[in-house]
Amino acid sequence: MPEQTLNVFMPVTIMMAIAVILFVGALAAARLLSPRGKKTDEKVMPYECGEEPVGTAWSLFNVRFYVVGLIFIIFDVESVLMFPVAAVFKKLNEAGNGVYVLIIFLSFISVLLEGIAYCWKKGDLDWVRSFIVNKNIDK
Amino acid sequence: MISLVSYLAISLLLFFIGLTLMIARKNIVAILLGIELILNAAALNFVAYSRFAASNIDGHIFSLFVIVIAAAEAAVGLAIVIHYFQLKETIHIDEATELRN
Amino acid sequence: MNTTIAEYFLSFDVFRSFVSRISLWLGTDVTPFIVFMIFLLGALVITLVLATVGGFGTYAERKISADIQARIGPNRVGPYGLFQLIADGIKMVSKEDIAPKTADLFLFYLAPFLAIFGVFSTFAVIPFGSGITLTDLNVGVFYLVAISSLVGVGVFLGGYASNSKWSMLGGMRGASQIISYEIPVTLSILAMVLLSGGMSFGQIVGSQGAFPHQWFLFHNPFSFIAFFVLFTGALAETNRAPFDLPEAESELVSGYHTEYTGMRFGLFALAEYVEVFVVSGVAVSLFLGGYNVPGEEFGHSLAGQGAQATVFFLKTCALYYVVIWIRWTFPRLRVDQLMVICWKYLTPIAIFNLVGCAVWLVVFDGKSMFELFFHH
Amino acid sequence: MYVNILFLTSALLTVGCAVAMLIARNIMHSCIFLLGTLIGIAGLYVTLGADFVAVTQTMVYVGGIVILMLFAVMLTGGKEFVSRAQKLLGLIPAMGNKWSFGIAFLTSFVFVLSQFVLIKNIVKGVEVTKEAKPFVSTVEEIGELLLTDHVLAFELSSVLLLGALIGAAIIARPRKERVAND
Repeated sequence: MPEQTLNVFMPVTIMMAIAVILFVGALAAARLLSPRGKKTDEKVMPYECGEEPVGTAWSLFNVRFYVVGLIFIIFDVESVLMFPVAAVFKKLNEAGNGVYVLIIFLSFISVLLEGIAYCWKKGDLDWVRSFIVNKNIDK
Repeated sequence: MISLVSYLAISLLLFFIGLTLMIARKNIVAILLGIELILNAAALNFVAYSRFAASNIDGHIFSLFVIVIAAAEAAVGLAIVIHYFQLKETIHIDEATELRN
Repeated sequence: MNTTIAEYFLSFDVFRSFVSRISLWLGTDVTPFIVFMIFLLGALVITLVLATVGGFGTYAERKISADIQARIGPNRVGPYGLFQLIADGIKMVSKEDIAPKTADLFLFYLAPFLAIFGVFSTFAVIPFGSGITLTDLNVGVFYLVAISSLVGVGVFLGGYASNSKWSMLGGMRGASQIISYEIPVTLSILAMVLLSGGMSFGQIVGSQGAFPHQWFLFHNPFSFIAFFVLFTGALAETNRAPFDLPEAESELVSGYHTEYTGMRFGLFALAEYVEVFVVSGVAVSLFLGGYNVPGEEFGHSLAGQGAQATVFFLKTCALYYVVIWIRWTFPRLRVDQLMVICWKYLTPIAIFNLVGCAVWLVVFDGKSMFELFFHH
Repeated sequence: MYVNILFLTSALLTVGCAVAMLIARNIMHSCIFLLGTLIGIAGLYVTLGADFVAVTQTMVYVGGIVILMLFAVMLTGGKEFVSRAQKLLGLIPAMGNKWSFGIAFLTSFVFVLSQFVLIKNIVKGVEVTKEAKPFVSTVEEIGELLLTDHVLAFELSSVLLLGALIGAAIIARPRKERVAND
């Protein structure tokens, strides 16, 4: 492997800086060129197809969104742990340790599969079953 | 210029802020935010020590598992918060005084 | 083996001697400065090209949809309406910037930034050619997946901060859809990392070839399925039809960017169109041979780089066309179907592919189907 | 040079966002400042040469934990998005008891100080290298370590995550009584 320095990360930083500059620049241009009319009540009202909005939109949401996020984060973390193992899999296979790595990898994935099977069985993956009108929504 | 001490200082500051957040805030979600900060401070320390005071990268593995556990902790902690809110309709920590309903 | 665009240029003797002559003349070593300038110029050029491609995405979308629906489409501004994108840009800039009175202004202003930031940061690792990759990080594809998840936060915040019911619904839907479909996409990418033995784009593209039988798409049956899983997931992650529930026009007005006007809306739209190009590019690099052209010696020269970039752009634009084609062909899904497709079909299939690729790698020693059938 | 700039930017982002998190009045804003802090820490990891940990940090926290926190705030917020208007010195929202913030500040300061003294005495023997090591990508090394030295932790973490998934799903699952109410 050729010797590297941390400079390989420089384009990433430059790209992020460009994103910031682009954002600020575009908004500055818009600020300069765009008309700024009077902010009438109708103009700054949230759009609800012409009706006057009732209450705030920051009401309580159904908990199924959280359950989806929960399943997601567990799978996310497991895939993160699998990335370095997958990256060395081929090398170790060529060195003759393929079966050992495969067994470890498969046992890891089987636990992952248990998780998804559990959620499937309990109906957490269904969207409709857990549909409940939250009684807090009017408050 | 950048030495171990600079990383330890940042980590200490993070730990301090996290602890303050954890003690001062009365919102349970804010307390979980504080815990995340503290875990990050610890993980940063692991990597910093592994860079400056060790010849191997075991510290990276530790911080990897710290991140894993932080994810699991956040998932379960927030689930408890949401469940608690559904029972009591509040997430004020001082009102969470009962173990059972 | 180059890891950055600067190393590619410095691998030419002419350029190196030029740099050393300047260094002698100035009395100091200017190589770090030259490296920085190459990075900066490269980043600017790539940003410009991709932003233009994103702008042309809107034009292509309208033209192709018009073609599919037997209409004419934009034809007023310039020849064939080609300058429509400039006209759109001028319109975006000169519109009034309105925020709802009840909005959370800090988050309202931050949300488009997160979307732009998440998409533009990925440009640093996109492989346009073996030399014209800004940087070929060892964690390349992983970095791309990670940083583009910022878009999900941007979508959620855009919906939340507007304090409008349509936006809120769109934002919640969008965030949960983006994070859900990230799982099958990540698992499919993981299978390709497994087959190529590395996370850097150089490694992944380099272990494929210029001809279809060397592509990972036809490496084994599992990777063939994995491509379709990745493509479907990528459609959903970029909120493209038939997965455009977060901005379903007929249900949610315009979803999470209902309340956004002028340039802020323009930035959201730009991020969305550019992201489609980025995920098409990723699919091309992972499965369709990427920038590979026949002939290794040729590939290293400047002309070869041009050819590689052309090949990459052609494949990506073809995939882009398919994305638009799908949008105007399939009806939109219901939200419950969306979740069922992700968690009950795509994710188990992706895990099956991953296991299949791992077993294939061990059993057949990493050979592809064609090598097994034709090289005995 | 580049490393120094990156370090300074990341450190400023980290600490600045952490402080902003502390004094933000709105819990939603606190979550977003947490995002800034975490990205700053990822930058610090990069300056330490830990590329894989940096990207993992971005992936798990930005894509996962922060979104989960935002969801949780949405699900529990409503009237308590903004803290009550009690503030210390007119600046720092105390969210509840006025004095709790000051006491917390003091307590954590004393705690951190005592820990600092303790650790300083313990870690005297650690040798610290000063010279810059060349950057070597850590991905392969981490992969091999996960398969050899830390294989038990690797396998157990999957079990831990399974436990977390099942436990949290049981806790967070919408209960049946609620269906009957509506």
